Amino acid sequence: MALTRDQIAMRVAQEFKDGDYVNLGIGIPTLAANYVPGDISVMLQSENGLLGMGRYPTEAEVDADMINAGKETVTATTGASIFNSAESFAMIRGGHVDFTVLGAFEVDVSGNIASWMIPGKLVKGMGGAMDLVAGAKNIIVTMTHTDKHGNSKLLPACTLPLTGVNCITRIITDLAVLSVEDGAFVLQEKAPGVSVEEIKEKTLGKLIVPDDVAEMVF
Amino acid sequence: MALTRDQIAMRVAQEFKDGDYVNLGIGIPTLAANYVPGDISVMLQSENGLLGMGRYPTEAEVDADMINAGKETVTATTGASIFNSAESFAMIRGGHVDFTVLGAFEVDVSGNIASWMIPGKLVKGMGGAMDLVAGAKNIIVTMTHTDKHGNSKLLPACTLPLTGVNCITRIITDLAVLSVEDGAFVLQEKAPGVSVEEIKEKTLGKLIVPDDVAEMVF
Amino acid sequence: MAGFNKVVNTYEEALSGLSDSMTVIAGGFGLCGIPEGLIAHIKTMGVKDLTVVSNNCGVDGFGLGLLLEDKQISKMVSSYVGENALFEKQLLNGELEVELTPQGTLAEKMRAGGAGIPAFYTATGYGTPVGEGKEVKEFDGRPYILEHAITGDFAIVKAWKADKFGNCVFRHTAQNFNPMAATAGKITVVEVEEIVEPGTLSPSEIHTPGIYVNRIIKGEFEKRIERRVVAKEDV
Amino acid sequence: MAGFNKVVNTYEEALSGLSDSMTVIAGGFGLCGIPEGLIAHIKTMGVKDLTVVSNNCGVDGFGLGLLLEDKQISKMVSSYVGENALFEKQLLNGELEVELTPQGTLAEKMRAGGAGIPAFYTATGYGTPVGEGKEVKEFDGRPYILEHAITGDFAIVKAWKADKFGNCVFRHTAQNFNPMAATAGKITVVEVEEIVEPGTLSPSEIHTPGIYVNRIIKGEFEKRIERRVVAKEDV
Repeated sequence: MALTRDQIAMRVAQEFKDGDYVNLGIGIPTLAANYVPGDISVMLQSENGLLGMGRYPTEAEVDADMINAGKETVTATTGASIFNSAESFAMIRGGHVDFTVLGAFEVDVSGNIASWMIPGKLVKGMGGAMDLVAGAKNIIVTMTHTDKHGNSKLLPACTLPLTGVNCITRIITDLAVLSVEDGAFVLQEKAPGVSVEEIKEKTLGKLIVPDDVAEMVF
Repeated sequence: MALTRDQIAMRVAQEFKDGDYVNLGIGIPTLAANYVPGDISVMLQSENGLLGMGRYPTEAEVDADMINAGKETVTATTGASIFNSAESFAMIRGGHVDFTVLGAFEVDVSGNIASWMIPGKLVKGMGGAMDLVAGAKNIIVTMTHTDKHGNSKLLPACTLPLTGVNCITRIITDLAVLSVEDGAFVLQEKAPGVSVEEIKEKTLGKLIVPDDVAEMVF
Repeated sequence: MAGFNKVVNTYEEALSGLSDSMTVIAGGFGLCGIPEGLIAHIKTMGVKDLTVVSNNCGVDGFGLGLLLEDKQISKMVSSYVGENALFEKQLLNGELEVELTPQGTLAEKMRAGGAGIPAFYTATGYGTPVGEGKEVKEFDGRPYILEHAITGDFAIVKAWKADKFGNCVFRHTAQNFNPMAATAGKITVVEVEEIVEPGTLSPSEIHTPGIYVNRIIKGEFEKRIERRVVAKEDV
Repeated sequence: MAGFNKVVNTYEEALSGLSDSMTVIAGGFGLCGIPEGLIAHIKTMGVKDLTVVSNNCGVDGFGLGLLLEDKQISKMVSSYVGENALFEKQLLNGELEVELTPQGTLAEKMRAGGAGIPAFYTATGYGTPVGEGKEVKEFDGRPYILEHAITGDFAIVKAWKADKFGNCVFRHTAQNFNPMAATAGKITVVEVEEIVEPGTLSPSEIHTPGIYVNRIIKGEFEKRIERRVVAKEDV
């Protein structure tokens, strides 16, 4: 069975280590914050200038001056710091953020990612995504393995305009965990009940399947 | 009569306008702070990270964490701000400081300045001088017109390694105020009792002497 | 210290000198930390053909979105402009040009503009449409693109408190692009919630030193919230 | 938040991993805001052939001057090194190399190193010995030189207060190069006057966010004054 959005987020959260600084994109990545294991802590970086992003506020706590990169009202955790946008991206570009988790339209075997622009559709902008993929030490792409028409989103080469090149090393989809190594996707784990055959079928880029592929454990 | 150090500083202080941000180098430039006219105020920038440098501290006020760019103990004025070295030089390099006043070994008719290095002598370093001459909107060089051997310090071309190029527009010496324009020194004012002939004699670079040269007024 | 008192009393004074075809750099992220009154006054002034540099372009009817209503903006330099139907329309009509710039590059371009750094290298955008036509150089085997600084004829900034000398502090995440914008304007105008006496703000806690600020005006702020999200459960 | 507690109890732990031929970036301006205990421990460790990046090199017998006594430094990157007889001697002997770097360029190189900017253009030093051999490019008709970022294997920093997560504040002009140094070390060690609980420091007043800091140690500081100047008259 393909994973739900929450299950993907749950699997993402397993990647984090105690003490990691993490930037979570909008959508599934944001959900990962709900599944951080109880015995570790991570600190969330929001690229509008907040390190130590907390939960949503209560009605009483709502403050127009306290928002996240998705422009939602938020709170700050104990020990948070707040700074300007140049400092925020110095942190990101300089490789100080341990993990960036973001969605994508496509990724390819060279570690390229396309996530911000579909020609012919109105372009809203890349926001901080290009800085994040150029800067973070580890990037995890979360997405469904195929688009709504059933087309693979794991390609030999991205067809859409890129967000970044040679930067994606790990992908977590509704079907599998894959790494990107030496011009191929390498299957690391499969979702419970999903066959290697289905993953092969839905992966258009070169796929390496080790002899023994573990099933995800939740 | 050639001006004393304090008189040079007094003449420098006449250049300031109310509301100017000023960086004063070590030596005569620092003295200028004592002669700012009573009806105007200037704010002193110290490049180690202090805007609003005040007087020296009393014994009770001395604080090792409060120094100026000359590493002297100092105080901050009301309304001062304190920041890091990158911010301090962003301010300087970005042209936000209205005036820089500094000494020099030599200046030339192209507006070049040599102030930090004498080959064969031990080189201590340029500190912030190269940033200051590259960044300030107006630079005033203060120096004696000649060195201790009587050699002119206002040259057709500097002979010592440069601190900056094409940056000096105004020079105040013990004999005269001069501007640098289109490849020549232009005599603007002479010190009281100093003859145009003496200034001509002691200026090796091309000197333009207008018909009417005012005497400095203190 | 009369020469350092930068307080003005009217928006007319605050924006005096702003005219057609100028470049305006604006602080703010979404609707958070935007100079509401200054933007509204630019609408009143009716200046046209502006290039506006700001991470976003407000929403329909609020913030920089107001300046779209009378087509005062001819070009936006932004990282994300997705919150605005009028923006879309003018963009599709060709009435509005947009230069999409990665958020971190945009922040750094403003900082560089204020700091006298004409250009810098970044890996951000290399190999993407953002990198097209830009100089590429390798450092330690990795390719980077050359990005140029941005400066503006005016910078409009929103601060929490400023003293009369222009020393500013920002509140929470309303800081965002404001400190960089403040450094990058030929004339920098700051609209604040509160004007205080010099000496009130601790020197080491000042976010924007007064040297960057030319004019200060006390504003009234609606502080509209773009996405009000409230905790679902008890916390 | 165990994973974010960066406090160590000994200088051995604080500098664990520092070895011969490494590059160390040090905060401080003159003797103001220098990590006294960390420097003293580097002397005790006896590591050699260090490249030290710091605006100055201390004085004879104090600060970075201590590391000259056993010839532990092979190269200094500084803007001004004039306070030190031993330095002079080793320089003239050829035992020590010095790369003189304009103060603002030095600060910006450290910032760039921490911010993932491999190089930037500046007018500072163009046409002088500093510009020799460097790439020149014109922007708006003015020539600029390309300067490269600096990063270090270690950064040693002196802060006033830090919370256990590494959020730091600096006191008065002891801030100087410390925040930039903190961003530019692969391992950044901060020696502080006081360690406080997270939440004690106001989030918007933090000078160095904890993300840059790997280890924190509580130090004892002599805070030697280089030029004690006292007001002559009554003030």
